[in-house]
Amino acid sequence: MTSKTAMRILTAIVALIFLISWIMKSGSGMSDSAFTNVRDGFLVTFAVFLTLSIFSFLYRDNPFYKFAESLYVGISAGYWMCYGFWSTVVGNFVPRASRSLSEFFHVPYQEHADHILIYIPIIFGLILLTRLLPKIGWLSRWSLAFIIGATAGLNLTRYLRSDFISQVSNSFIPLFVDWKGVGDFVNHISLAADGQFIAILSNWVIFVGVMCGLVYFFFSKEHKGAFGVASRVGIWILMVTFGASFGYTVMGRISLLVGRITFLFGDWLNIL
Amino acid sequence: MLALLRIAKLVVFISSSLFVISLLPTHSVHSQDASPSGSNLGPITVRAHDTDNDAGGSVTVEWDDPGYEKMSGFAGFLIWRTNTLTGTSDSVEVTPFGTHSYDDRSVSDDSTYSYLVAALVNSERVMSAPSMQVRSAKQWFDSRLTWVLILGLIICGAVIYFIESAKRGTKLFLRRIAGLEAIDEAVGRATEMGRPILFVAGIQDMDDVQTIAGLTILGSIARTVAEYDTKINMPVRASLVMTAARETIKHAYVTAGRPDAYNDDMVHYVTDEQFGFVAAVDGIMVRERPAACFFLGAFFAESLIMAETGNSIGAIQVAGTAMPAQLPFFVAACDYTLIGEELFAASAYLSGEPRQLGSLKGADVGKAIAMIVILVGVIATTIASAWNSESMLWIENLLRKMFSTG
Amino acid sequence: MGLIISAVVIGGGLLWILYLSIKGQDVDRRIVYLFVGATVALAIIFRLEFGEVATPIVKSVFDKIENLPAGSKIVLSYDFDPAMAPEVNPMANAFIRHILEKKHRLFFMSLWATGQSLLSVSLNDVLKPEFPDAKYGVDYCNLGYKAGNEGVLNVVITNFRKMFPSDANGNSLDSLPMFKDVESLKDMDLLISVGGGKPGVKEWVLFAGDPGKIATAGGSAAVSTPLLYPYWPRQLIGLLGGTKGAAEYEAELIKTHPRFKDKGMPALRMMGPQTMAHVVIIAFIVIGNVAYFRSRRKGKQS
Amino acid sequence: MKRQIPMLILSAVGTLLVVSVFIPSARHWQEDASLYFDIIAVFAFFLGGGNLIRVHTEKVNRKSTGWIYSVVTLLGFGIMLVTGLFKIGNPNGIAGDLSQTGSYFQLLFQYVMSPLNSTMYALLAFYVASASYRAFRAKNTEATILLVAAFVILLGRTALGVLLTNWIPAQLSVLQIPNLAIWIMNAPNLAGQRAIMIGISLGVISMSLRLLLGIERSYLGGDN
Repeated sequence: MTSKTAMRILTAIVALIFLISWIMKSGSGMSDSAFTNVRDGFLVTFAVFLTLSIFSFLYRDNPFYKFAESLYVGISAGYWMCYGFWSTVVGNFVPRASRSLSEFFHVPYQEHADHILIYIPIIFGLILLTRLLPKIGWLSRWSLAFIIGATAGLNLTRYLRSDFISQVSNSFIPLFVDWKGVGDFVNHISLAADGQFIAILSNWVIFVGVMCGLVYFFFSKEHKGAFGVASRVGIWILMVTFGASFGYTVMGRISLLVGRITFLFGDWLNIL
Repeated sequence: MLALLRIAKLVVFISSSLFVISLLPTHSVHSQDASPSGSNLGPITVRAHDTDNDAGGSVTVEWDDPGYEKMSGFAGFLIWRTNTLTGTSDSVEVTPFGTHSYDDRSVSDDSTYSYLVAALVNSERVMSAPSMQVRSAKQWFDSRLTWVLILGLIICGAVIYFIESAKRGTKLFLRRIAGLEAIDEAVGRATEMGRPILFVAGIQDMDDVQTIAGLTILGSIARTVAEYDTKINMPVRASLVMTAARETIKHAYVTAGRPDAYNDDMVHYVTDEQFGFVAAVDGIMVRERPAACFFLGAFFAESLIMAETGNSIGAIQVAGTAMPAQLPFFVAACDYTLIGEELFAASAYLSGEPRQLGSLKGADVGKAIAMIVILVGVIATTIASAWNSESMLWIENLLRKMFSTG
Repeated sequence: MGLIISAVVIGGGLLWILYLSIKGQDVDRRIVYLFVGATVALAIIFRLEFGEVATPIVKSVFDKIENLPAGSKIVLSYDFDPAMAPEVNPMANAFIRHILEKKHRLFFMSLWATGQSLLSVSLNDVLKPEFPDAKYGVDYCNLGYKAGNEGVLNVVITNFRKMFPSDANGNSLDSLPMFKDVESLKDMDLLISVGGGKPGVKEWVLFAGDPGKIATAGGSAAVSTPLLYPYWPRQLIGLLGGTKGAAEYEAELIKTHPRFKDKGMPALRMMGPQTMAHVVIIAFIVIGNVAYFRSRRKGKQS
Repeated sequence: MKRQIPMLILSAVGTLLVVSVFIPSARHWQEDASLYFDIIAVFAFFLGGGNLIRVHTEKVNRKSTGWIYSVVTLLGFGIMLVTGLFKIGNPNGIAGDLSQTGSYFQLLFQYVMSPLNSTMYALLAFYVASASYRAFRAKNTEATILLVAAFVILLGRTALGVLLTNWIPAQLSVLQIPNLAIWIMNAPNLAGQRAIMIGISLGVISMSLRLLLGIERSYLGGDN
């Protein structure tokens, strides 16, 4: 029995299940018009089919997954292009460019907006399209230059303020928390989670961790001697960070799977 | 003539304030001093000045309330504005309990205004004396960002200084980055096995600096690919990235002397949908079976899907991203991972060009500055809080002011 | 019954894989997928629930409400939107049940516009059916939503009436008996903010709990919980993190107040498959290491 | 000429945007820049969409392997584009909101795109498990630290963690797994995140400067 015939049998079975589920789902439809029931019955069954096709990829690549993948690519590409058209072209450009178009699309025409400036991106957009003509295709580099220049300009100050400056100032932490002298510290010493010792230990670990982490990222200095030790501690701190955040996100991922399986058992087979 | 003008303005001003006062409901006028319900609280004092660090067109009104807002029946503060040139006056805003300042953004820079604030208590108005004349103006520099500018100049200055000094040929030590050395090995392996390499420059568009970092690394890899004549397959999630990537690869093929081997279809647009793109990339992996996979750019939750599928087909995987949340997945699933800053340093490493390597030394100076400042800050904070010394507290507050985002 | 079946199926399978690993064989990734899928499916079908044991960070909030004298005044603020609701709504409902069961006075409010509508859902689905004798204005009241984010807290910490002249239903605060000895937030015994965004638990700590020296507790979505950990235990007496935190509180609630046992504890039900899946992943990590050390030792011997 | 002008545009635009942060009246350039980016991106859609159609139609004409799936992609793309641009079935017609309930666009989104989206997302649960099984092995010190940190946090997320270490006395309560998990998140994890973020910010600054100074030119057809 070649894999070809096996595939055909499998497809037949899937089609059969699809049909049964369609009929069942249409039957149990609540809405009064028969057409909506049948349509919704089909749509729910189709959603289930797509879900199972994606899950089938876990076993191995197969025609069902290829179908689901190519459908997903086509539909989603169309989705985002419509989104781009309605939100950017009609939402942003038309109100600033022409009154008549604004009326046609029932979009509020912006009176005072500086109209000439809106044509800058238009020009760069048109220049970009010159890529389609091989002779002057190199002109499109001007648009790329505009975009890359804008990205570099915007991000330079944004990362300077939001990451560099705020993270440095967040690191100003006291190494001795509510300190009442060594005597008091010694006779209250304990590993209690909310104790003073642990609070102090945490701040020491944060301080040393940030310093060593930064040392690890040094490019132009030999990681040898004390510098090498600090860099080693730095990579260890980074490993704890990666291990901890990996473990922490596992729960979120599983709840996604719980959601899908509840959909399959609950909404489709309603055996829950 | 000038004096005449000034007298005219004065007359206008006096008449307008009289006009304003006469306009108000009569019985409240003489009650300006006598405050309601017998308590003899003093009048509200009002100050108005141009709103600082703005593009003009805004005046900040501040007032001190001797106690009217604590009285039962207090309904709010009425802000009353008089345009001293035109004499027109109108109420601007009623602010609730607890607010003692208001930015009036509906003024124009070329006329002067005077403000009154009235406490509304049981439908009576206790008027304040009119404030000094004020005119709004635009500032050319936002003084709150002075320290941000200074720090920016220091770091950028360091980077530029080392770029220039590298030009003069000073030799530069660079520590080994395993991930970058693995790139040549990975491309070589792909060539031997005659299988393509897969390159994904993140799933963000060209407005993310990590995507640009990915593309600059693509430039170096494409040169090796051009020399070995390996097949490269680059699915992209954004059309702009497609255009820039094609430009990068074409340039690499031209410099490698093989302009004819370049073909636009090496880079192809898939879809803008995050998970649609990942589904397609998985499909490419299991069908084309690339020998090496490169994930260099900004990634989100889908990073692990690609990395695990790539691992399942046995490809060498080099990943790099500056998204802290995704680094754990790449570290777990890929052979080599460029962590955060290493992604941005990669193109300088691979190009080996002195000036680019100089910029890395500049970034190291930035880290040295950060470490010194943190050290001083921590010491100051510790001593200030543990042994509450004034001088240390002053240093700590100075450092916090210097390192505030403004 | 379901527990036994899944224990046998999953447990048995894991032991078999452990046996394979001891022989130094690495298991194919599809087996791992099969186990994860089967575990979650079985846990959902048989509605497995596990006795969650409250961790100190959750227990401290529970004990605080449990040990407060009857009639204490507690604020519960709904600071979230429908997207976060599946994770944090169970916490809010558990708090409502516990506070009213202990006859405390419950003051509802919200810093998010969407919190207002989610609050009214909780009132109808949980408070009214389960506490028919709770009287509005005496046992609980709803101050509704006020715009202004932390600005609201700045005002309310000194004077409630100025920010909330009347409650959500329009009657003035003085007409509500429970408000007679309440001048500001400082008169409250406990502040609880449920949410995960901004304004949220952090703003309640910085603008109300700290300045007013008032005990503050929080409930937050899992993704924003790590950012709040540093406040515990000094500025936050306790914190419920994600579905796990909610499940621990629900388990503690059922243990001390069995009357709520059959009221349907969503978080506990959600934790069933989570715990099972986590156990399987932990098991695979252990097995993975066993396989690794066995193969290394075998490599050394040969 | 081909190379000077793009460099000029890039440095000029970048420098203006850096300066605009410090000049209040120029601050709106920041929003303008991102609006301009969106508009150019819409133009690029033609290139992207065009490429998608060309690649798949070519596959269909040449009947290369898997051409039937290209037909599916083209159909899906066409159907979605038509229903979206003309808002077919949308109760309020052309002025209606794009994803108005009842419109075919919304139906396709709800019954095709979102199940595919959430199922692809759900695959992560399987991949997290297989990655844990394969990656968390005590091969060297770094891998062991990675393993231990993940193990403690994973245990801390289940009741198992509490049961295992409930017996630890209050004096050592930080060693109880739930508290240890919180401590790991509070101290080492926080330190690592901070070091990475400071590093990233300096990486971005040095890279942006290289771009603005024209030292990084590979994408613009420079000759370095």
